[in-house]
Amino acid sequence: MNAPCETPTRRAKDYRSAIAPVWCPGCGHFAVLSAVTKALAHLQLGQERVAMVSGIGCSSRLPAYVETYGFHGIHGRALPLASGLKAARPDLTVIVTGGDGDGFSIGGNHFLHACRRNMDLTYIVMDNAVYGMTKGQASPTTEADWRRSKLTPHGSGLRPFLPATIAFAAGASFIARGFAGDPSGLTTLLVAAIEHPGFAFLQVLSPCQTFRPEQKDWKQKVHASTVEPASDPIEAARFLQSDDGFALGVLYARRLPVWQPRNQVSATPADLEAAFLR
Amino acid sequence: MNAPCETPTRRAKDYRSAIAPVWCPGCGHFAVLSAVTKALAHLQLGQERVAMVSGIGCSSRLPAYVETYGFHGIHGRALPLASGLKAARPDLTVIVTGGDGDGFSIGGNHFLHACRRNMDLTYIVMDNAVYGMTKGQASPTTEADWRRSKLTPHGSGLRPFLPATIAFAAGASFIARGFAGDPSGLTTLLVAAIEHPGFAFLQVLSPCQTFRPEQKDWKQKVHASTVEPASDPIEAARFLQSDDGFALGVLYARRLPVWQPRNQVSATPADLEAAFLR
Amino acid sequence: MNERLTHDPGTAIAIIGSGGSGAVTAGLILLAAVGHTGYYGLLGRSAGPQIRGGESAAMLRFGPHPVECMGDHFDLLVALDWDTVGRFADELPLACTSMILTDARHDEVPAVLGGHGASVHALPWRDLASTLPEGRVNMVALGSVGALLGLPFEALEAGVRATLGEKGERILAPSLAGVRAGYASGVDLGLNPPRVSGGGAAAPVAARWNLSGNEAAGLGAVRGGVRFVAAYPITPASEMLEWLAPRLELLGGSLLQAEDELASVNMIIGASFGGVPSLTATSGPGLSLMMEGLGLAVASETPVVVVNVQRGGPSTGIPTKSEQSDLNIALHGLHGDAPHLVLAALGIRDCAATVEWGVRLAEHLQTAAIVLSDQILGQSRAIVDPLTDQPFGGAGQAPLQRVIAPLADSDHRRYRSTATGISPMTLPGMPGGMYTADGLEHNEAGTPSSRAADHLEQLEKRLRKLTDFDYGSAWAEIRGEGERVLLTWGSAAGAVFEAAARLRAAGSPTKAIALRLLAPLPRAALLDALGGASQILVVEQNQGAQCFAYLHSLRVLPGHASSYARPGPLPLRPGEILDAVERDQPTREA
Amino acid sequence: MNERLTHDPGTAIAIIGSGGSGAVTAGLILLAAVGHTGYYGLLGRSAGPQIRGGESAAMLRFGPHPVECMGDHFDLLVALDWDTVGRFADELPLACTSMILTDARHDEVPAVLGGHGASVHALPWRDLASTLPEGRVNMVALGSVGALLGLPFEALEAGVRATLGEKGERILAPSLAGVRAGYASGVDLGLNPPRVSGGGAAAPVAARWNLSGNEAAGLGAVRGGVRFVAAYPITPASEMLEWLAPRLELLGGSLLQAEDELASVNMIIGASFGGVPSLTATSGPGLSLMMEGLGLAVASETPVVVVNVQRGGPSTGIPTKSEQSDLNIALHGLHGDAPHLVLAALGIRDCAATVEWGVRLAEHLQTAAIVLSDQILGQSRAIVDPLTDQPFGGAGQAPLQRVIAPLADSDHRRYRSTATGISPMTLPGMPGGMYTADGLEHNEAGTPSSRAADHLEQLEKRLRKLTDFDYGSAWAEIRGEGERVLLTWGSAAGAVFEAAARLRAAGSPTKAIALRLLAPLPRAALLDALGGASQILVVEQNQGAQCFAYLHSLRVLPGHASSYARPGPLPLRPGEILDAVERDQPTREA
Ligand SMILES: Cc1ncc(C[n+]2csc(CCOP(=O)(O)OP(=O)(O)O)c2C)c(N)n1
Ligand SMILES: Cc1ncc(C[n+]2csc(CCOP(=O)(O)OP(=O)(O)O)c2C)c(N)n1
Ligand code: SF4
Ligand code: SF4
Ligand SMILES: [Mg+2]
Ligand SMILES: [Mg+2]
Repeated sequence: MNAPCETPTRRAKDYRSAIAPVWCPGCGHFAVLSAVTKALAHLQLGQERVAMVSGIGCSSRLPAYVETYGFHGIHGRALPLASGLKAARPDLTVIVTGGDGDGFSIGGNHFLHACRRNMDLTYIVMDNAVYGMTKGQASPTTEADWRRSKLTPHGSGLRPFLPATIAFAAGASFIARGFAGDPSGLTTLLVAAIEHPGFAFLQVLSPCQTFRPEQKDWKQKVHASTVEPASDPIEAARFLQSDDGFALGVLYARRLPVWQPRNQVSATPADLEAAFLR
Repeated sequence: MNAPCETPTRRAKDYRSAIAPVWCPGCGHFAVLSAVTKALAHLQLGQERVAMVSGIGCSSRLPAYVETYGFHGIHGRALPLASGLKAARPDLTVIVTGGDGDGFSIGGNHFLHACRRNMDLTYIVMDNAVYGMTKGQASPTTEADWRRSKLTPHGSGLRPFLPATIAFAAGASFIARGFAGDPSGLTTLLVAAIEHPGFAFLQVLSPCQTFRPEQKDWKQKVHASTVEPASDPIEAARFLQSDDGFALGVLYARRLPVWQPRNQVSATPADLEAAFLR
Repeated sequence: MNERLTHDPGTAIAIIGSGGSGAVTAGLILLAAVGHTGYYGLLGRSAGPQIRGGESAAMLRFGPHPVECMGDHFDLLVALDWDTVGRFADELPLACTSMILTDARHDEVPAVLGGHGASVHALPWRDLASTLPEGRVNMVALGSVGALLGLPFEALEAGVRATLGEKGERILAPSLAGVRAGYASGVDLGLNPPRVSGGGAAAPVAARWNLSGNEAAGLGAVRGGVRFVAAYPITPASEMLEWLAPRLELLGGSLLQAEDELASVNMIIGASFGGVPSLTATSGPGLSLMMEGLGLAVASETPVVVVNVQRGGPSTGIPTKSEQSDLNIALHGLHGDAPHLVLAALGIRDCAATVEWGVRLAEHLQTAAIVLSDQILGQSRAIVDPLTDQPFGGAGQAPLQRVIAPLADSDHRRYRSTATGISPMTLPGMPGGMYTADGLEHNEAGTPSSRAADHLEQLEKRLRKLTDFDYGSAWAEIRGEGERVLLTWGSAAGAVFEAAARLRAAGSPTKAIALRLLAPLPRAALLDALGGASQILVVEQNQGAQCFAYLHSLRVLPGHASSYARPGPLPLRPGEILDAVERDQPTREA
Repeated sequence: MNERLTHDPGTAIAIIGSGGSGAVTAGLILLAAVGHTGYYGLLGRSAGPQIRGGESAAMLRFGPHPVECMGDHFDLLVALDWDTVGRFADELPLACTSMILTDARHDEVPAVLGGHGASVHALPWRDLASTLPEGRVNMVALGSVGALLGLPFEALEAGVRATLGEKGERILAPSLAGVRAGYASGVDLGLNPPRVSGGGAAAPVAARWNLSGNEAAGLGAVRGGVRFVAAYPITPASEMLEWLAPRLELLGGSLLQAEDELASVNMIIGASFGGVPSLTATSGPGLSLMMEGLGLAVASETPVVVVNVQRGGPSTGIPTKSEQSDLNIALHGLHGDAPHLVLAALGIRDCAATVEWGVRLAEHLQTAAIVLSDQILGQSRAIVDPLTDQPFGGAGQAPLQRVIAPLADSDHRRYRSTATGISPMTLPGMPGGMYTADGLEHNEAGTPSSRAADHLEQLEKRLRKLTDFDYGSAWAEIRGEGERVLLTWGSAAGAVFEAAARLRAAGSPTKAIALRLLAPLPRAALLDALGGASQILVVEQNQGAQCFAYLHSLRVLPGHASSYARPGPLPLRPGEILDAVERDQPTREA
């Protein structure tokens, strides 16, 4: 089949903007940026039809580095901003990016409700188990006994936040985990997430070179998820109970009703005014 | 064993303040108030050693009706307020009350993090699957197809928030469910929740007479949980997957490390000043 | 005091009862009935914290001219019962000419109401109602009041149908029967009620609207082009949202109930970034939670509108009662230097006009607009003249809307520092217009920058686009002329207009200025309007004299200006403003 | 300009380099070294948005008197490399008398710095460092600068030990070797550097503190009695929290890292309700999120303190740079009528004094206090005199603390309207004192009430307790006398004090007033201090002239007062204030 009019093929680098990242050398977020551009190229999405939305954090700087529309909002509020955009403009591909602090600490409530709402969004959390941008405090995914932040010198003492488990409990319809050290796997997952109709949550293990140098270990720890992407909730619940947090792949995927606005015009404001005449 | 000096026995009505509730006749919250006073009497807690903390909503009015210390705070923030109080005053029994809107919608993030933090608090959510105080909008626990709110005339379309499931995913150490129509069962659960060392979450099905009259059905729907209170996470996860939301009892209870402040004085401000002399 | 009453005071009636007594329903019917008869009218209501079973009261004032505020006292107090009157006795000022109508089987008039010398008349409503199948006391009382006022029965019947029609015949029939019975009994009561001056019908009925301020605000939103709303319920703003939800859908838009106000404000920012004019509505506590988001809208130059329906503050305050105490937060509640728009509706009808204008200004100026309404506007209903097509636009004026960048612009810089300060915008979907909106400081291209020159340029551009814009004459409503000026803002306008009219009628020239646009303040125009005033009194309903202080902060007021500020929850009445004018005089001349 | 320099300008040095070059470390050591020598000093730093690998600069000024601001230009610019200088060239004013020291192997001085006529001197730091094991360029450069300045080597050594001591001998030894090599090379460079006037040591070393404003604020908190802190990290407030976390524990208190600022402010309200003085720290975006909680503290009369370390605004703005643009939100950002305390620290040492005072006032007055600091105070370090025991309390003054109700009070009403407006408080655990704190309006007993009389009584009481309190003389720092007044607030004080001192030294009598207490404004005292001033210039670092407008709002300023307001991110310098004074003169006299 021939395309009616030829559009030039878009390459990954066409999706990269001219702005140089502020990230530290070796930061895992570089791999995520690269995977985003590759996934967009794979899907051949028009640059002007994509919007990248983020909050605040090292990870949240990503939209400026992508040559699409973007919104670098405020800390913790990327999901609502993106939800409003998608509700108003269902025609766009809306991708949300951010960090574990942005998404699970200050933004935790929106995460829960975005999972429930199941709008057709892709949500990438670059999880480094630390607040990078504010120089190394414990985040919700940090181990309870991590003592290198001066704010919590004995460790936070809090049970780590389990992103996949919470997303599942909140009703998310697509849950996946990738690793910045596995760029091609990451690209594949991203493509699947964007293609999923509904809210697709992708946790990316993305080491913080500067404040969590010990995360170099993650290379050894990650492993492919042994199970097929579960679509049965009971099975998924069982799997998540035994999850060590390092299984990579699509962990859960299921088609569920997608929140859609009802954008059909059937009246004018003047029609509404008539009802006041009484 | 004789008490060294006799303290008069406190009765349930001693815990009831003189203020008349603003609740509608028949509101489920009356039963919760009564259960609270009974549980306090059962435990013979000194009135001045108990603090009731709440947010905003019909349910959140409860502290004023209890003759203990209390704080009627702002919408959605009861848990952090109570957490600060408990951190500063570990000697007090701190009981948090509120509604499904207060706790799971605007307050959802604090709910997650309070579960993780596992401070020794009791959290009672009077769940009527509606915003009573603001006259009947859908709450997170409302059925997706409930159409009686003008704000969501086609229903919210959102998957209901599953309080027990979320609490479990977030790491809560005690999860129970009671029913306003079963006052003695409720009192028993409340006593267990208060006695639990750590964060004890008690969901109370508490019908809203005015905006959800159909909740009269709940009397028929509730049933005792058939399983023993699970303390094994795998078992609990399995149980929660099959939960219909109407099983009453302690659903999960486990001893986990409790967040405690380290209140041991070993220096004075002057000692700290000395470190600046350099 | 008597010379003040030369301004037609119309007729003021309070109908009270405990929750469930149907006092408010009776009031709604009466409003519709007077509207049907050709009068203008205003219906306020008072509610307590109870959801059900608390006190309830309907306060109606009607007459041949638009009614913009409650009067100084009620001519008629209709007590369906006395059970909860203690909770709102403050809100029921009576005079010696007032009449109290009560049921013959009721207790005496409670002492809390005492000391005014009003006459008391016991009527057999309850007995009458008991003779009817499903007879209701409120309907019988309504009928007898209608008769006393000299309203035609068809008007009452039309009022019942308009108000209860949706509930079906099973409710309608006994209601009408009750009204009829009361009407019949009332005609020959031999009382001498305060009939409306001028009497009879006044204008063709079809030309009037019957709506609440919250409904009007919703209408203004959609007239302004709003097609996306995200919101979290809160008293007293919820009815605006509930009016909008089904109607936005008919217009091809949508309303999303958010998990909280942090979400709702960010949702509308996202939707507006997508090109759809967007709005949210809230009240004080919710507005507090939106301030960070509004700062983002300002810095990223994304148009959004928040309608803030004020209630008693601070904190949770008095959710069901009115106050004008959120001016400070609306003007100054954003961190950093964050110039934005603040408007205030001057009446129920003006809720529509001002919200529409606010939406259009926000869209055109790419900023956040806060439109202040309040409980007394939002939850009161009025019979008003319909709004014209362009409430504030002259024929020659270009329509106020978003400025979109031409697709051909090869050097598109989203935050270009243009002469007007307005940078043409691109929308997602427009090829070649890609940019990243940002709340971080940035240069013209939108690239984050912490350099002083970029910061200065963007700060000045964001200020300039607001201060250099020509707002025309809609910034205030000005009535009358005189060396004395009563200056006010928002919902206090109604009482101030009436006070000024009464002063003029009494031969004391007085100008009333009600500010609709508060920020940026059209300083030159206001100075001009104030020019040479020998007495200036700034009237508002809050403790802190917030507007008075604000006007001073911009050096608008001369040293002899003074303030009449008093907090809620009682509505401002013209009489107290006249008293304040009198008190002000000697001090100023000393 | 020369006559202005009669005020001892000290010596100003900038050390710059790309991230990782060690510029800031060198600056810290130099500060400690001059402190050891007996000088006062101030060290500012500049950082970009990069976490690592960005630009970095240390700006040091020292001399025989306390150094309270950066000077008009640097005497010495030490460039460890030129890689990132473009990003902060704005922040490096040079004069023709300045010297630029650069490595002999470097490129030419970049053009962005050009046009000042400073002399350039290339030194062989890199070569020297390469001869040493683990030799570091910054240490060698530091040594040569120390020698140039005439600092004793022991002082440098002490500085190295104080700054790097914790890192152990493996770091210490090569660092010292580098400094030593540089020092030896520098002594005979034959240059004529700007040595400190007066020269030599000035005061006994032991009597001084070396601390940052954020550390000082932390100290002030614990001195004021704070034993509970809940907070969420944010630049540039985090270091205050990081200083407090381990130290609160030593004092028997605790710090809780909250999930967000909504949580942190409510946590401290809860802890304070429990009787423990409590505080949080944040910056603009976080403060925005706390406003609803602060309103609750005001309405429920629960003492809490927020230290807001301001950064460039609006929205995310410029997180790493300074500005004084959060005054508006601090004063007016609460919804409803919500009187509270607003204070501002006037310098690094004053961060301790003002936060301590803020805590004590909040406790005593049972309200919320916002203490404003900013990036330039918080993240700069200084050598200062230690704080005395009672920074603002006379011997006769009763200690400011919470007023606790006597246990015996049988008629305890939590919100009793006392003469002072302060209602004695009970704490959980006190038998018979049970009450429910509430943000809903309430009567004296704390029972929710929407009655006008209760609202008025409680509103007035919450205002009265603040306005009737005697704040003594700590409300401002006033220096000098003169018909010209430079009026300022917060961190702008340093530059204003210096500008005023220079004017006085030049024979032009000038008074400087720096406001420490902004709300409630001690109006009478300020009017008194301004009395008869013929020129008043209000100086502040923001776009909107926020303080100037505020002072007008309270009718404190005469018509001829004028404003010098300029946003960040560049620090205010005395010279630009002098220029503004000059520009102001002709206009005023015209
Ligand atoms: C309201 C608010 N609070 C706090 C901050 C400060 N802040 C900026 S980024 C950040 C955390 C970032 O952590 P994360 O989201 O994990 O991103 P990372 O830098 O690790 O990629 C914080 C606390 C802010 N900008 N706004
Ligand atoms: C910040 C803020 N937003 C909204 C509100 C309005 N509001 C008061 S109570 C409530 C919901 C109450 O629902 P729930 O917690 O379920 O309690 P219920 O009344 O059903 O017992 C809302 C939305 C508020 N007080 N504050
Ligand atoms: S601080 Fe950590 S997360 Fe941030 S850019 Fe550096 S390596 Fe990446
Ligand atoms: S509205 Fe519902 S929840 Fe509120 S008091 Fe009435 S019955 Fe109870
Ligand atoms: Mg992170
Ligand atoms: Mg509820």
